[in-house]
Amino acid sequence: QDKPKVALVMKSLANEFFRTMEDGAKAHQKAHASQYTLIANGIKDETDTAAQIKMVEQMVAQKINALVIAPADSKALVPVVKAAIDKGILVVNIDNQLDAAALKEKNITVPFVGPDNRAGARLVGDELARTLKAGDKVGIIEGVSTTFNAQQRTLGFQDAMKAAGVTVVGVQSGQWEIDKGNTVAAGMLREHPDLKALLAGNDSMALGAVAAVKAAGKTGKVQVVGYDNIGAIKPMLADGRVLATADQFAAKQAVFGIETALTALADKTPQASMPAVIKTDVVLVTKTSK
Amino acid sequence: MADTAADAPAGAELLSLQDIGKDYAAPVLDGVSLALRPGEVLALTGENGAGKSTLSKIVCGLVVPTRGRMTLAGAPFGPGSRREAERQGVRMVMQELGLVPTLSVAENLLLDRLPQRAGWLRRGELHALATRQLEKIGMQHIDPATPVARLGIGQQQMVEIARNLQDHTRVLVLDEPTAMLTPRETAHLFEQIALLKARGVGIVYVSHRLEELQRIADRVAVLRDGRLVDVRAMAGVRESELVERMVGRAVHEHEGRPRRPAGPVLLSARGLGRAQAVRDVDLSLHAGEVMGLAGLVGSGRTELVRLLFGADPADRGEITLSGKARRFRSPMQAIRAGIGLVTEDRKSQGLLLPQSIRVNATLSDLGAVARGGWLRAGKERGIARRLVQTLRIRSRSEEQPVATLSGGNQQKVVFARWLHRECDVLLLDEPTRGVDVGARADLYAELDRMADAGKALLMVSSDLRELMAMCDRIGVMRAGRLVATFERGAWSEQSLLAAAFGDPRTSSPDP
Amino acid sequence: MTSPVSTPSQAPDATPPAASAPAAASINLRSQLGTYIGLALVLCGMVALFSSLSDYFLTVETFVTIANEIPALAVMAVGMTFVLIIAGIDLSVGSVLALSAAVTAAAIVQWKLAVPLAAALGLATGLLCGAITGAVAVAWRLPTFIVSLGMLEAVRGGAYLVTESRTQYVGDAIAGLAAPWVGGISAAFVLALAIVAVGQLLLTRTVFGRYVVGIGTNEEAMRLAGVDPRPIRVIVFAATGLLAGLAGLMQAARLEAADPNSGVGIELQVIAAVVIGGTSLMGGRGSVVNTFFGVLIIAVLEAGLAQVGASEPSKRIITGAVIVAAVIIDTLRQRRAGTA
Amino acid sequence: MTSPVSTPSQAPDATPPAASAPAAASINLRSQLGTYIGLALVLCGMVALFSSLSDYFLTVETFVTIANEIPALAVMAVGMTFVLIIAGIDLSVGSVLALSAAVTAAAIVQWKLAVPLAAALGLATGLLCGAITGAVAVAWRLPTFIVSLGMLEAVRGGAYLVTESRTQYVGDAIAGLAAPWVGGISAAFVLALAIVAVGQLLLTRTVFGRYVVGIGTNEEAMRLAGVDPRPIRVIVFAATGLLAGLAGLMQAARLEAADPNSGVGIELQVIAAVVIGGTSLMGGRGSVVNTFFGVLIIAVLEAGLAQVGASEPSKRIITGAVIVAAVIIDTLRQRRAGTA
Ligand SMILES: Nc1ncnc2c1ncn2[C@@H]1O[C@H](COP(=O)(O)OP(=O)(O)OP(=O)(O)O)[C@@H](O)[C@H]1O
Ligand SMILES: Nc1ncnc2c1ncn2[C@@H]1O[C@H](COP(=O)(O)OP(=O)(O)OP(=O)(O)O)[C@@H](O)[C@H]1O
Ligand SMILES: O[C@@H]1[C@H](O)[C@H](O)CO[C@H]1O
Ligand SMILES: [Mg+2]
Ligand SMILES: [Mg+2]
Repeated sequence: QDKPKVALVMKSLANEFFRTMEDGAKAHQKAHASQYTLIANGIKDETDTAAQIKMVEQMVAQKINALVIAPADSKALVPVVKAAIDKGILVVNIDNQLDAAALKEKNITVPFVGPDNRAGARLVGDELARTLKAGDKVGIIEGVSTTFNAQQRTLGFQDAMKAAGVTVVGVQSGQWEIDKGNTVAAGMLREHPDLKALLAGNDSMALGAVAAVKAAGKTGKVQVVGYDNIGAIKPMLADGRVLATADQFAAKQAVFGIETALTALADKTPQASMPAVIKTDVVLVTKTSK
Repeated sequence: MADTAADAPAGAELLSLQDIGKDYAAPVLDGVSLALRPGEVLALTGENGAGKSTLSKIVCGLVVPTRGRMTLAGAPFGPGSRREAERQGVRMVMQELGLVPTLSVAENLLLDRLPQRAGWLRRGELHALATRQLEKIGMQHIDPATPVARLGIGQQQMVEIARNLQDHTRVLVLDEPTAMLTPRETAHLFEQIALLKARGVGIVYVSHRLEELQRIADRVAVLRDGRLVDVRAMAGVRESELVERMVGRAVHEHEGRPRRPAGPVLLSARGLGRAQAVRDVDLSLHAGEVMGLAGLVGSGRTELVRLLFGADPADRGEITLSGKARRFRSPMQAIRAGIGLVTEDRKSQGLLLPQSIRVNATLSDLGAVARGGWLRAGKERGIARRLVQTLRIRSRSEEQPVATLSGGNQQKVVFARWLHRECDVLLLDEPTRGVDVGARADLYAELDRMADAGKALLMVSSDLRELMAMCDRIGVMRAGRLVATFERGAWSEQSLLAAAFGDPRTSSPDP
Repeated sequence: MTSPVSTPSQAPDATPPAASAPAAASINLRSQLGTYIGLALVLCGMVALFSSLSDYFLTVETFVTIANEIPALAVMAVGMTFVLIIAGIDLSVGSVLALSAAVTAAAIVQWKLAVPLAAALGLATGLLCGAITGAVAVAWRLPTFIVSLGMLEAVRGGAYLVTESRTQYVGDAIAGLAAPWVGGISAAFVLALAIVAVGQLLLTRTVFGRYVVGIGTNEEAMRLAGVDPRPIRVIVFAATGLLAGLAGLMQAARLEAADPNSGVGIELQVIAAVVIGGTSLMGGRGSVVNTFFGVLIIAVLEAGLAQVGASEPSKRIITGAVIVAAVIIDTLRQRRAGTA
Repeated sequence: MTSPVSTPSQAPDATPPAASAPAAASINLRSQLGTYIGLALVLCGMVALFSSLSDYFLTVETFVTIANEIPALAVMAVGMTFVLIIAGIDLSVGSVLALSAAVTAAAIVQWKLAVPLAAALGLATGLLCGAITGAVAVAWRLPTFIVSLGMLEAVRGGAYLVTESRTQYVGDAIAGLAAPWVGGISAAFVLALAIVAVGQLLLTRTVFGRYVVGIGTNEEAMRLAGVDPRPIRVIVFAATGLLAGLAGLMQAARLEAADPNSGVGIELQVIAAVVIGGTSLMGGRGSVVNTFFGVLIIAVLEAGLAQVGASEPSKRIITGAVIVAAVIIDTLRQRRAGTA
C-alpha cells in the first residue's frame, strides 16, 4: 500500500521552461497515480542555490524515496545530494548536469537525464550561420554565467560561428531574463552598428533582443536566435523576427527522470550501479518545423 | 557695558566674558562683556531672540563665538565642545530637552559616565547613583529604571536638571529651567540653587519670569538685540524697570481687571475621562471668556485639552459644542467644528522644524491661501508676513526655517497658526512657555481681542500669575480630576496652590 | 554643536527686518538650480567618459535609445519620490509592474478585451495594489517597509498566477506606447516627461504637496494642525501603484510581451534614482526634477556599460561606485551651498 | 454657570502625581516576556498548520533540518538588528556573504592556505566591507541605505571577480562547521545561538549597547552628552559585515562550494526577520531575541511550504501574507500591552 514518494526539485518555477517541466511531471503522475506520489518544488529564481539546498533537505525530512533534481548549481548541490543518497534516497539528475569532478570526490554516481546543451546550441548556431557569410559580426547573450548549461550553450554558439568564419564581437550576460537581455542587446547594437545577429542563450533573452532590434529600427536586418521554444517565441518564429530556437522537451526530461527513478526503485537497483548519462532529445525549431 | 561692581558680592571673578560676539547670517551677539563671581546667581534676561541661549551656549562650548575671549578662574577659557567645558566644571541645562526617550532615567542621568566594568553596565551602581541624583531635586519617587519616554515633559525637565547637578561643577548655566515646571518643582530647584551657591558655584540663570529672578538672583543682566544694555544688583529693582530695559517700551499688566461678560456656553464636557489621566471632568466654557487650568505637572491638564480636541479618544463622558453633542475622533473633526489647540510641546507636536515660518503659520488653513488646490504664493507670503509683524516674530524673513528661530519665537509661530485660522474655541496648553514679557503682552492682547470677539478660550498654564492676570475663571486639576473652579475675585495664589496640592483645608468656593 | 554656517548669498534687494533676506522666490530658484548643477555635472562626466570609451556613444541614436528605455524607471521614480518624502518606502513596485503587465496581457490575449479596456484594467490593478499597501500600513500603523515587502512577495505570486508563469506574448496591440514618434522619441518618453513635470508642480505648488512634505516632516504636528495623514498616505501609495502599473504597460509595449519575472529587484534601482536625486529617506525633503536626474544617471550608466561591453564584475563594481559617488558629490555641493 | 466641583480627590498623599512606577525590573521582565508571546504564538500557529497538512512535518528530523538551515540567516539578523536600532540599514549583507565565501574558497583552493587562515581571511573580508560601508556613511554623512546599496553592487562584482563567475568547489575542508553534532544539530547552529545570546547581552547590558540605543533614538542628544556616534556607527556596520562573512562561511560549509550568486536578495529576508521581531526601522528600539523569533518564523514558513509542496504562486502569496500578518499580530499585542 506504500506507494513510493518522488520529489521533483527544479529551479525557477517562474520560468516557463520549468513550468512546462512541472506540468509534464504532474500529468505523468496523474496517469500513473497508483504507482507513486509526487511533490514538485522550485525556487524563486535561477540562482538561489541555498534555497534549493534547503528544499532538498526538507524533502529528505519528508522521507521521500527518490529525488529528481535540476540543480541550480552543478557543484554546490553535490554535498546535499550525497547526504540524500546516504539516507537511502535514490537521486536522478536532470536538465543541468552535476559536476563530474565533485561527484567523483564524493564517490557517488548520479545518473544524468538530459540533453547536450552544447550540441543543441550548435544546431541553432549552424542554422543561423546559413544566413550569414564569413566576416559578419554577431553578439552572444549568455544566461546566468555560473550555470553549466549557460556556459555550454555559449560554447555551442561559438563552435558554430567559428565553423562559418563569423566573428563574435562580444559575450554579455542577460541573466536568462527579458529585461536584462534587452539592455545588453541594445548596447551591442549601438556599439556595433554593423551587427548581423544576436544569439541568445534562452528565449526570454531572445524576446528582449527582438525588442532592442525593433527599437533600433533594424527589424529584418539583424537576426535573433534563442533556445527553449517557449510559447511566447512562436509568433516571432512565424513572422521571422526570430530565426530559430531549440526544443529540449522540458516535460519529457522530468518524466524520463521520474521513470528512471521508478524503474530503479522497482528493480531495487542500487544508486551506484545506475547508468551515468541518459541523453534526451534536443531539436532545432524554425518557422517550418512542426 | 560697565559692570556695576559696587552692588555685586565680593570675590574674585569666576568666569569672565570679554567682548563676545557671534554672527550667523547677521550678528546675534555683539560686544558682550560680563563677569560671574563664585557663589552668585546672575540672572540673564531679555526678549525672545535677544541672544540669551546663544550666549549660554558659548559659555558651555556648544557654540563657538565669532569674536571675544573668556577666562575661567583667571585662565583663558575657550571650550571647543560641551565635553571640554564640562571637564572644566562648566555645565548647562539647555532650553530644549536633550534626553534620550528610549533610555531609562538612570541612563540619561549618567549618560556620559555610565558605571561599567570592562564595558559591562553595573546596574546596581547605576541605579544607586541615579537615585542619589534624583533625591537632590526631590524626585526620589521616580524609579530610575523608567524609560524617560514615560515621563511628562515637566519631569523630563527635572531629570535634565538633575543630570547637571554634579559635584565638581563650578559654573552652572540654567536656560529657562522653570518654563515647564510647577511651583513645587520650582521650589525644589531653588533649594538646590541655594545649596550650590553656598558651595561657591557661579550660576547663570536665564528666565522670563521676573518674579523668580527677584527671588533668587543677586544681579541681573539684560540683553537687547544681542547687546548687553544693563547689569545691576537685583535688590530693589522694580519689574517694570526691567521690562522697559528689555523691551524698550512700557508694557501693561492686566491685574485687577474686571471679569469679562460671559456669553452662552460654547463648549462643555460631562463626565469626561480617559484611563487614569482624566477622570469625570465636568466643564463648561462660555463665549467671550478666558478660563484657566492650573495644576501640578502630570495632573492631567494636557490630557484634558487633548480629549476636548479629539487628539486622544475619550473612554467615557460626552462633549457638547454650541448645544450639540459631539464626538471628535480626530483633531480634524474638532478643527472643522471650530476648535483650535496650541500644543504644549512645540518641537514634537507643533512645528515642522526645517520648514519656513510661512509654511508653519498657514498650515492650519491652507484653504485660505489656495484656489482649487493650488497654492497662491503671493497671498500666502502676505499673510505670513502680517502674522510675523503682528506677533513680532524676530526673524530675517518669513522664509526663515523655524529650526533657526529662538525658542520663544518658535512658540509664537505655533500661536500664529491659530490666529491664521479663526476658531470659536481656542485651547492653549502652556502658550507662553519661553515667551518674553513683551511678547507675552502681545499675545495677551491677542487673547483679549479674541475673547472680546466672543470666542471661548481655555488656557493651561503653570504660571499662576499669568492665569490670575488673564482669566475670568480658573479650574484646578489634581490627579486627573477637576477639583475646584474659582471665579475671578474669589481666588488667591494660596487657594489655587492649596487646591492643586490637595490641601484638606481648602474648600472650593461654590459655583 | 552648531558649527558656524557659511554665509548664504548676500542678495541685494533685502526687504524685511533683520539682516539680509533675499526674496523667497529667488532663494528657491537659485538653490533649486544649484541642486541641479551637482547632478548635471555627474551626468556630463559620465557622458564624457563613455564617449571617450566608445566611438558610437555620443550619437543621436544612443540618446534616443536611452530616452526610450527610461520611461518605466522614470514614472516609478516619480511615485517613489512622494513615498520617500512622506517617510515611507515601497518595495513592491517591481512586482506591481509585473502584475499590471500580466493583467493587461491576459486581458488582451486570453479574455479578448479591447486594448484600451485592457490597459485600464492593468492600471487599475496597479492602483489597487498601491492602495492596499497604503491602507494596510495606515490601518494597523505598520512600517511601510514591511507591508510593501509582503506585497512584493504576494503580488509577484499574483503575476505568476495570471500568466501561469509563462511569458505572455502580446504582439503589437499596445506597442503604440513604445513606438517611435518625432525623431525616434516614443510616446512613453513624452508621457514620462509630462508626469515628471506634473509631479514637481504637485509637490511644490499644491496643498496636497504641502501636506505630503509636512507629514514626512512631522506627522503628529500635521495631525494636530487638522490634517488627517491617513488618506494622504493611502493616496500617495495608490498613485505609486498606478505609476508602477503604467511602467508595466510601458515595459510590455516595448517588449511586446508580459514577463511575470520582469521588474525583480527594480525597487532598489528606483530608490537609488530617487536618493541620488537628493530626496531624504527620512522624509520631508525631495524634488521630482532631481529624481529625474537620478534616473538619467542610472540609465546612462547602464547603457554606457552595456555599450562598451564591460564585463559583469566590472559592471557591478562601477555601478556601485557611481551610485555612492553621485550622492557624495551632490551632498558636498549642497553642503557647500548651505542648502543641506 | 460654572461647572460643579467634583469631590476632592482621595488620592493618597503618599503617591506622587507622576505615573505610578512599579518596580522597573518587573516591568521590563514582564513586557519582555510579553513580546515573546506574540511571536511565539504566530510560530506555534504555523507549526500546527503545517503539521496538519503534512504527516512528516512534526518530526524531530524536520526541526533538526530547520535548525541547521537557519544559522546564516540568524547571524546576519543579529547584526542587522543593531544596524536598524542605530537607525541605519545594510542592504549589502547578501553580497558580503558571497564575497567572504568566495575569498575563503579561493584561499583554500587557489592560494592553498591553511583552512583556519582562509576562514580568517574570509571573515576579515566581511569585516572590511562592513567597515567601509560604515566609514563612508559616517565620513560624508550619507544615508546608509544608499551607501550599502552601492556596496551591494560593488561587492557582488568583487565576488564574481574572485570566483571568475564560476562556482568554486571547496570540498569538505570547511564542512565541519555544518556537520551534524549531537542529535544532528550542527556546530553552526550552536554558534548562531551563542551569537544571539551575546548580541542580546551586548544590547541590554553593556555601555556599548546603551550607546547604540541612544544614538538610534536621538543622535544629537548623545553627541551633546559627549558620546561620539561615529566610531559606534562604524563598529556596528563592521560587526554586521563580520557576521555576514561568518554567514558566508556557514553557507560555504554547507554547499562545500562558494557560489558567487549566493545571497542575492537575502537582505530583504534578513530585514524582514528583524522587523517581524519588532525592531523599529526608525531606530532606537529592538531586541535580538525577538529577531531570532523572526528568523524562526521565516524558516518554518519556508520549510513548511516546501514540505507540503505548495505551488510557486501560492508560496509567494502566503509568504507575503504571513510577513504582514506576523507584524500585525505582534503590533496589536504590543499595543494592547501598552509597550508600543
Ligand atoms: N543656527 C542659527 N542660525 C541662524 N540664526 C540663529 C541660529 N541660532 C540662533 N539664531 C538666531 O540668533 C538669535 C538669538 O537666539 P537665542 O536662541 O540666543 O535667543 P534667546 O535670547 O535665547 O531667545 P528665547 O528667549 O526665545 O529663548 C535669534 O534671532 C535666532 O534666530
Ligand atoms: N504616554 C503616557 N503613558 C503613561 N502615562 C501618561 C502618558 N501621558 C501622560 N501620562 C500620565 O497622565 C497624567 C496626566 O498627564 P498630562 O501630561 O495630561 O498632565 P499635565 O497636567 O498637562 O502635566 P504637564 O505639565 O507635564 O503637561 C500623568 O499622570 C501622566 O504621567
Ligand atoms: O535549461 C534551462 C532553460 O533553458 C532556462 O531558460 C534557464 O535554466 C536552464 O537550466
Ligand atoms: Mg533661548
Ligand atoms: Mg501639560
